[in-house]
Formats: sequence, C-alpha cells, structure tokens
Amino acid sequence: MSEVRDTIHEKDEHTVASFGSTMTTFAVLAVLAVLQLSVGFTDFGPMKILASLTITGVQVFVLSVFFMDLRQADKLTWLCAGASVFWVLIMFTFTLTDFITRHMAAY
Amino acid sequence: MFAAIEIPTVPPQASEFAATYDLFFWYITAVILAGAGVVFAMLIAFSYLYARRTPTDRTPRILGSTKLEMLWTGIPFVFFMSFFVFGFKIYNDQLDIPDDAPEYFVAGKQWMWKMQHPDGQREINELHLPVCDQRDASGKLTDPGIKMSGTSEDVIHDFGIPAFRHKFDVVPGRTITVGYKPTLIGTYHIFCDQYCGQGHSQMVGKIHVLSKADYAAWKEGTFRLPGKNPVDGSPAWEGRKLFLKLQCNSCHNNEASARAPQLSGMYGTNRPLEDGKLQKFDDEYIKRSIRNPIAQVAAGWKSIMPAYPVDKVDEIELRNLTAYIKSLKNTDKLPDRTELAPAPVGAPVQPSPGAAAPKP
Amino acid sequence: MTKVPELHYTPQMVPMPELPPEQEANRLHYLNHSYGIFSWLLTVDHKRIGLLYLVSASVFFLFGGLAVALVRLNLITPTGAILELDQYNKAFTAHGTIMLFLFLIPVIPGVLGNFLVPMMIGAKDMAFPKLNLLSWYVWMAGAMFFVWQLTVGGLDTGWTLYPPYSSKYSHTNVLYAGLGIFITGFSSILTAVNIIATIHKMRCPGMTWSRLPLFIWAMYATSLIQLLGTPVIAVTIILLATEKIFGVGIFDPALEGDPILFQHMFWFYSHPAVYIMILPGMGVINETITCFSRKNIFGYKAVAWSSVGIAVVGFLVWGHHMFLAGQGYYLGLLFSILTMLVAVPSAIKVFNWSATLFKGSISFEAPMMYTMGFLVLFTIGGVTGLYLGVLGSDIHLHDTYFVIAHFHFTMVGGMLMAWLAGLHFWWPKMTGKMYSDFWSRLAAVVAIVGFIMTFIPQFILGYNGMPRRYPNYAPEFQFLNILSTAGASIQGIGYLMPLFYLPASLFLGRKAGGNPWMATGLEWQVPSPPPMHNFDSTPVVYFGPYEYSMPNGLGQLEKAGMIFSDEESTIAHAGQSLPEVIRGS
Amino acid sequence: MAANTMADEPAPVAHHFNNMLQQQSTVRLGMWLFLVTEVLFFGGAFCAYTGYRIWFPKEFEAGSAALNVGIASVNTFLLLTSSLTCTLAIRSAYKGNQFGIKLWLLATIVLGTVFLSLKGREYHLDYEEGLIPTSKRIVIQEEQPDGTFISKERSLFAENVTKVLHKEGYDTTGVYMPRVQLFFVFYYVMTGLHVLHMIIGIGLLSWQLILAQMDFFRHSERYVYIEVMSLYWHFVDMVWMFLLPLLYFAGPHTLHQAIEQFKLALGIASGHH
Repeated sequence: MSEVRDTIHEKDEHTVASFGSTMTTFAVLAVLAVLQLSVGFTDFGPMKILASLTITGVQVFVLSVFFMDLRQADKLTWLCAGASVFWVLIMFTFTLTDFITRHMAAY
Repeated sequence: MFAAIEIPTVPPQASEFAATYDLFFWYITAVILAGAGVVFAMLIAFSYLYARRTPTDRTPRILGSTKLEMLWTGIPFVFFMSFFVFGFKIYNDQLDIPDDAPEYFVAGKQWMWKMQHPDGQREINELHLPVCDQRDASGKLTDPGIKMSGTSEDVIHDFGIPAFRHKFDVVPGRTITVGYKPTLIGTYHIFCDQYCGQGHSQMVGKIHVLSKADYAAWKEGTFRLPGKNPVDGSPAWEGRKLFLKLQCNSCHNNEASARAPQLSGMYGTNRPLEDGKLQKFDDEYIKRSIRNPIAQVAAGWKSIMPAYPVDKVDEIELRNLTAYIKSLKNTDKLPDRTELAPAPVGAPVQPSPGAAAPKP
Repeated sequence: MTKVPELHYTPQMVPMPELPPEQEANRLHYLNHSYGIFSWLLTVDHKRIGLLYLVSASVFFLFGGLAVALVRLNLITPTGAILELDQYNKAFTAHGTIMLFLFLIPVIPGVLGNFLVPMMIGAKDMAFPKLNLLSWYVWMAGAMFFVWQLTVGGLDTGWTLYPPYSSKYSHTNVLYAGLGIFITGFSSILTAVNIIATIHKMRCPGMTWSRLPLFIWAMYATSLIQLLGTPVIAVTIILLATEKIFGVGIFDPALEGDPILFQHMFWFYSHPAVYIMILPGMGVINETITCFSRKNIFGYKAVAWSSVGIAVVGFLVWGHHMFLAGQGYYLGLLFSILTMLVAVPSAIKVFNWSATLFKGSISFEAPMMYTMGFLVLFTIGGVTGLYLGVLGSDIHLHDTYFVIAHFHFTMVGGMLMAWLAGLHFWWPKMTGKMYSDFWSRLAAVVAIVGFIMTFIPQFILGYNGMPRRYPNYAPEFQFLNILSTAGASIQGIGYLMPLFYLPASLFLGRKAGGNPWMATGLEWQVPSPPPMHNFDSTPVVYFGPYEYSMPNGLGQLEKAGMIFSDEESTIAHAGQSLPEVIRGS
Repeated sequence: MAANTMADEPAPVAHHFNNMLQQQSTVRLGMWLFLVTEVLFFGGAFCAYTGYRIWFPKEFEAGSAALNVGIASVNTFLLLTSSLTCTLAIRSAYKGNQFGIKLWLLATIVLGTVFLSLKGREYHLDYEEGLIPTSKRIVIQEEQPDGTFISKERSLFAENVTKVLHKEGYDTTGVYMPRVQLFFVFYYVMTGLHVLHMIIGIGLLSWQLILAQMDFFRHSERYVYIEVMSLYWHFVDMVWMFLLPLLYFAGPHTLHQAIEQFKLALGIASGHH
C-alpha cells in the first residue's frame, strides 16, 4: 500500500548541470554583459534604452533558465516565474497608462 | 437640542447634474434591492422550510446546477454592465463644459477655501454663484453654467458640494476644471472630502446660489472699494499690480537696455527657444516660465530670471500674472522700469515724492 | 478508528468522548504534551502557533475597538463631545491601522489558517514550521511599532498615509507606523509562502484539488494576494520614508514628484488587501453553511474558482479608489469596467451559498447564526459597493460616510462575522470544550442587531454628504450620528460577550468530543484537542469534502470521507458507487 | 572520498515530511515563492522610476551622465562571476565534494565583498562630488552685466551636479535640477536596496559556509539548501542586470570616461579633467 499512502506532492526531481554546460552558460552571459557595456558606451539616441533592455531580457532569461534551473523545473516553478512577471506587468501597464494619458484628459 | 429633531433624508437637488445623478442613484438602488431581495427571500424561506425537524433528517445530494449558475452569473453581469454604461455616460456629460462658461477659481490650503470670481473678486470659504435659468422652449437648460478650476497650495483637498452631487480632488501642482449648472436658489454646504490634517472638518464653507439680479446686486454691494483707486478688479489688473510689485518691469520693459524679452503682443505666437525649437506662447508656457524660467529660455536671452515658487507667487497670483501678460497687445507698452507699484487700496492716492512704494 | 456517534445531539447534549473517561483523561494531545511558557513561545507546532495568533489578535481587536469607542462617542455632538480635533484624527487612524494590519489581515490566516490548513489536508504540520513561528514573532515585532507609536503621540494621517500630507505636513509618527506596516507585511508574506507550499506539497493521499475543502481554496487565494501585493506596499513605504527623512521629493509636487503615483502604488496593495481580509471569511462560510445544513456545497467548482478569480481580478481594479483623485480619464474608464467584473464572482458565491440551504436540514447553533449574519450583511455590503465602483455614482459618494458604511458592511458584517462563525465552529476542536449554547446565540443576535443599527444610518449620512474623518459636522447630521453611536455600543456588547463565555467554557464547558457538529472535514475525525502530530497515521481520502448526505448515514460517511488505521475497510469502500447525483436539475 | 560513502546513507527527513524528494521540492518551492515577492518588491521601485523617466527623460539622462560607470562596469563582471561560483558550489554539494563546496562558497563571498567595497567607494566619490540629494540651499554671488554682484539663493545639490556635469562636458541648458535630484533619489534608493540584498545574500553564503565547515553537507541530498540560497543570489545578480542600463547607461558615456573613472576610484587617476 506504500504507493497509495505516499502523500501528494508535485514532484520535481533535479540533477545538476554538467561542468561544461555551466561554463557555457557563464560564457554566454559574459558575452552579453560585454555587449551590454558596448551598447552603453555608444550613442544610439532613443534606440539605446530599447537595445540595452533587450540585452537585459536575454541575460535574465539565460540566467533564470540555466543557472536558476528553470530548465528542469516543473510547471509550478514556471508558474511562479510567470506570475511574478505577469503581476509586475499589471502594475506597469496601469500606472504608466496614467503617466502617459493623464495630460490628455484627467478628471 | 432634541426639541426639533432634524433627520436628513434626501439632500436638495441644486444643480442640473444633481437631477441626473439622483435618477441614476435610484436606478442602481432599485436593481440592487431587487437582487438582494432575491437572496434574502431564499435565506428566509429556506431557513423556515428546511429547519431541522428530526435529528436524523436525510438530505438530497445536490452538487449544483450549471444552468442556475449560468443564470446568476449572467443576469448580475448584464445589470452591472448597465450600471457601468449609464454611470460612464453621466460622468462623461458632466465633464464637457461649455467654453463660454465664466471661469471661477478655487485654491485649497490648510484649512480654508480661497475662491476667485472671473472678474478677480475674491472670497474665503464662501462662493456666490448666479443661478442658471435660461431655458429653451423644450425646457432644456441653455445657460452655460460656470467653470470651476481648482488647485491646492499644500496637501490634497477635495472640493465637494453635496447639493450639486459633485466633488473633485484639488491636487497641488495641478489645475483641474469642472462645470456646475446651479438650478436651485439657496445656500448649501461646501465640504473638504479628502483628509487634509487637523482642521479637515473646519475646512467647510457655504455656496450661495443667487438669482441673476441678486448676484449683480451682490457684486455692486461688495465691489465698490474705498478711495478713488481706479480698480477694475479683473485678474489682468491684479496681475499688472503684481507685475510691478515683483518688479518684473525692471527687466521686462520697453527700454533699449531691457534685459528680458518683450512680452506685449506675444500671446498666441510661436517663439524660438535657445535650443532652436518653436514654442507656442500660451498660458502653460507663461506659467512654466514664471515657476521655472530656465526650463525654456527664449532665443537670444540669458536665463537670469529668478524662479517664483508657490511661496513667492501663489496659484491665484500666478493666474493673474498670466492674465495680464495675455492681455498685452502689441500697441500697449509695458510699464517702464521707473514706474512703481500703485499704492495699496485705502492708502493716500498720490504718494509724496519722498515715500517709496511699498515693497513686498 | 474514530467512532462517530449517531445523530442524536444538540450542543446541550453532545455525545460523550469516544475513549473511556480514564483513558481520555490521560490522553496526550497538543495542549498537554508539555507545559511552561517556553513550550509555547518556542513551539513549532502549527496548532499552538495558531493559538498564539488567537491571543494576540484578540488583544489588538480590543485596542481597535477602544479607539473606535472614542470616535463614536465624540460624534454624539456636532462640535465633538470628548476629543480635540487632532485627538480625534489620531483615534480614527489608530482604529484603522490596528484593525487592518493587526486584526483583519492576520486573524483568519494566522489563527484558523495555521490551525486548520495542515489538518484539513491531512498533513502533520506546515511545510516550514520554524518559519511559521518566525512569522508570528515578526508580526509581533511590527505590532509593537504600532503600539509604540501610539504611546509616543500617535499617528494622524489616516491609514491611507497620502502624501504630501504624510510626508511633509504631518508631524506625527509616520515613520514608526510605516515601519510597523513594513514588518507586519513581511510576516504576512512568510505566512503566505508557508501556506501555499503546504497546500502544494503536503496533501495526504487522495486529497486532490477537487477534494480540497473550500476553506483551503480560499486560504490559497488569500496567500496568493499576500505574496503578490505586500511587497509593493513595502517598497512604497520605503519611498515615502525616504522622502520624509531626507526631505527630498518623490511624491511631493513642490519637488517635481507626483502624489498620485503614491496612491497607485498604495492601492495596488491595499485594494487586493481587502480581499486578503474577506476571502478567508468566505472560506469559513463554506465550511459552516454546509455543516449546519447537512448539504454538499452548491457548485463546488464555481465557488472554488471564484475565489481564485477574485484574487486575480482584484489586482486590476485598484484605481476605483482614485476616480476623483486626478488620475487619467481613460484609466478611470478602464478601472470602472474591471470593477464591475470583480463584482461578479462575489455575487456567484452569495447565490451558491443561499442555494446550498435548499432542501437542507438546517440547525441554528451559534456558528450558523453568525453565518446567516454574514450572508445578509455581506450581501448588503457587496451591492452598496457597486455605487462606488461606477464612475458616475462615485462622484457624490466618494469619501463620505457611504463609503464607511459600505466597507464596514463587508469588513465587519462580512469578515468579522465569518471570523466569529469560524471561532465558534472550531473552538470545540481547538480546546475540546463546548461553550454555552444560549450565550453564544445571544451574542450573535446582539452583535448583528447592533451592527445594522450602527451602519444603516451611515448610508443615509453619506448620501446626504457627510464626509468621512470629520470630528465636527453639520448639525442636521446629529440625530443619525447618535443613532449610529447607540448601535455601536450594542454591537460592542455583542463582541465582548464571547470574551467571557469562551474562556469560561474551558473550565465549565462539557467535553465536546471529536466531532460535535457531525462535520465531514478531516480535522473532525481526530479526537479534540487533536494529538501532537494531528494524525496517528496518514489519512487517505476517497470522496469530496462535503458528503453530508450519503445514504445510510454517517456510518458510511465516515468511511467515505476519511479512513484511519484499518486500510481494508478503506479499500473496500473505495470502489463503492456513490448514490445518484442530482446535477443540472 | 569519505564524503561519498557517507552520502550513501540516506539523510534524515524532517518529521512532517514523508520522504526526501518531498522535502527537497518543498524547500525549493518555498524559495521560489519568496523570490516572487522579491520581484514585485523591486518591480514597484522600477515602476515609479519608469513613470518619472517618461515624464523627465532629459533630466534623468543628465543625472545618469553624472554617475561613475567605471565601477559599475567592473562590478557587473564581479557579480556575474559570483553567480558562476555559487552554481559550482551546488555542483560540488551534489557530488558530495566537501572541499569544492567550501572553495566555491568562499569564492562567491569574496567576489560579493569586493563588489560591495567598490560600491562603497563609488558612494564615497559621489559624496565627495556632493551628489547627495538635499533640501539645503546656498547663497552665491552672481555677476551682473553691469559688473555689479547680486547674491542669489540656489539649491546646493543643483550647484554641485551642474559642476560635475560641466566637468564631464555635459550641456546643462534647460535641465531642471530638482528633477535631476529626483533621479538621484531613485539612484540611491534602488542601488541601496540592491546593496542591502547583497549583504543579506553574503550572510546566507557565510551561514552555508559554516554549515559546510560543520560537515552538514555530508548527505549530498542537502545540496538543495545551497541551491535555494543560490537562487536568491542569482536573483540579486538579475536585479543588477536591470539597474545597469536603467541607472548608469541612461545617459551618454564613453569607454575612455569609464576607464578614467575607474582609475580615479582606485586612486590612480591620471589627470581626470
């Protein structure tokens, strides 16, 4: 009956990444960081912020998927990551809507 | 105290909006009473019918009914949406204000309301308004009513008039404009509805809606000032006095050595700025240039003008200065730098040569 | 196996405990396995921590009540009967902050959540017992800051702390209070982490998501909000404190800041926070209403998902607190329509609860009285909320007593009633003793009557335009205010009565037995007070949480719901076909 | 490899768990849930920042131009490397390599500390340049065209930041200083919170190091504790990835300038003017 009596928990069994892949991840991140700096040191005008934030996005993705092991995480963990991003987006969307549209018409 | 117990039931409908509002209010009330009535009826009926008779009552195993749940998801939703639509409509209507409506001004500060009439007449905690009574054949109100612009000098306040079913937050650093169409002659409350500190509950006033004739008479009664000062009381005039008091004319003048740009005849034109852009010379630009001169410096001039924050020039004075600069036509000269501020109301009219003009 | 007695009972004649008295007397349970102050202050047992919360939350409830007593007394005369202006401001601020941050938010997750979540899902303890204790200490630390700022002169900004008043013009203890909010917030985050982890990872065999008691669903939704909302108020407080301490502008328009930004960030937390307060209450109602009407909940899925729905949509409507604050026109439009959406799930719940009573066998012990109170008052509170969520109708009612009446109907009429219902429902389980039936019913009636008398007049006051937070008011409002104060004092008596008969029951009360209400929840299938680790052996669940109407009575019910030591009978009943289900009638 | 043989015997499971897998996944979930709140926490600050940046782009770029990007650039790589080392620490724990655990944890702590000390140096430089938001006002003598002097009251901060910007050769016409001050408030609040999180992170790392010293990780199943701690550390790194472009690179900078500033920070400045 041990099968029956095993409590319910969403299983997520992890192993650690191989030394090679860890170093590869690091290399990728380092390259991105260099890219980030070079963007920072050149003048793209308004495009600069877009470019640098895109790079940041990629960095964060790589870091969370490989270093933070979302790679082998279960749905629940992805849900956590997703939810946090989603709720930050909610906050940004509404608040910034106000900042952008308030001058057009406000009560 | 209890001799004549006064029980407020419905506040007076003193404005056009109040009538619309109450219609909407009672519509919602009717709907929710019906809705809540259904629930209460269920509760009472079931509590009576199905009260436990014997300790061993059997109960049927009812898990729910998709149909019913759809029903009581759908019906409330429809009504809620009707609330939203109706509510949005009246909200929207009270937001479009006729352009020809005269603009009154209110500035909140801890803990008083400073009001100003379009012609510069000021009041504290009281506001006299003319009633709107021009109606067309269909009985629809054709009076433009009044504009009410509000801002605050310190914290957030809220200018509320229950009899008009209306209120709006007055926020420091911003001016918000709403419209009233008072329809019922009488005296009503002004409340501050946004908590603003110790004197919050003292920040109340009265709004007097007068017939047009009375309004004019009231003006007459309070408007003639002692002494022979030719005060016309308009914001522009108030602004001119301020212009001299602050000695704007020591730089903004018509002399060859003027250290600041010409102001007359500028309103509405596009002026080049030092960063090469063109800037429309409008109210906003004037106000900004007084509060924060170096933000947009006119081409060809050094930014030597000091900034005038709210403690130097309060909101109403800022508005008056703007009105004055607005009023300057190409033809009229700016006061030259030797001209002094006029003596205050009530002071000897011809200042003796020795006496310097009162400095702020 | 726990033997469930036959149905012949009323709370006056609760069946004797299952074990023979001499064994029962020296049975080890969570209350008597160790004694001494440290066995409580250093315990990691979720049940004892629950009681720690119970004691402290009740004390703070008294504080808050005291503050509002001053407020109501002062409002007897139009010019303020007993308090100076700023004393009044401090009194209502104290009432607001204490009731919200030290009572409404922590009480049900802290007490019932801690005590019941592991038991209801068949776990031995919370996922992180030490963290659980820590969060109580953190909460107490935060609470101490509130108490401290009260003793050194109080706070006069209102619980909303709007700048620039709070940051620049108020010279009261904004910083201490802010620190208090920050720290208690941290504690509620820890509790939320604990509860979510427990629900996800510690459920006993057979306890699938569709078999979770609805209280668990509600707690899950609540913790979700605490997790996602609280950090934002934390950072907002930090920004406010920075502005206040260093005199630099963040929200101060004189220094290029934007006061409305604060309101956005504040309400991003504080609007969902009202769902933090009400959702656990809804969860309790699910348990009591099914038990006292001997019925399955009507529409399990709808009720469960409406909790989650409220939690999510609740984050999309904060701007309806700011319709008149000068926020963008289009934003107001958006928030108004979303507010209409969030009203729907609550409506669904109310209808489902009422329908649950249909064809039930309803008995009216104290928990059910409070539940009925909840249904009536919360309905009124809910529908009056519609006025305030609609752009047009909010213009007149915004910041008047109408708002006060509305949210007291939901917070007190809803949440507090639910809390008392829950407390009375699970008190026998927590203490093993049954309180006086008469006094408990009386208290419920008194509280509900007093409540209605207090807050109905305030609706009229609000519609007539009496603004909130006014120590002095226009004379024509006096009569209704006196009425309201009178009601408040009756209400107060109603809330004080449990303070006497509940503790008294510890000494005078009859033994409650394992399952005095004949309830189906897992927590009821162990003797009360429960053993140290809740269950001697991991229970196995085969049916839904509310099988009150199984054929041939509780004999089968008990096998149906929860099985203990002998697995054979479990397995035997596992395959058995359920009686027919009336669905889509 | 004594560690391995010891790792073979199963680790004791906490009383309220059924098995090690359940315990591990619960611990992991707990940390992830906590990180969700952390994201919202910083999200709030970033939201406020973005709003003002939309309103005052010019001033925010000016403010950013006055920052020391040299230190920031170096710090970026320090933090990145520390992420690598603490990942390697997990690996060693998983493999039951006790020495590896201590080595990599120590490396991470050292990198973190260097980051903090550089950051401290940066704050110190800002302080010396007077880039501290304040409500202080000073009176300055200003020469008029006609040669006379009149005294004017100016904000201390405005004067200092103008000086710095002119030194950097940045044109401050039309830049409204109170808004620049707003930028600096956000700069200090956000980096301050980040620093605070790093200090906590280093605390966690040191705690793990002590545990390792006490041979707590002899059961390789316990690698999960290092893992969740590293999750937190990675998150702190992630925050920095946003701070860098939003605060430091909002305004114009050049590599040369960065190098000069870094030299200045180390006190080996070569005529930085």
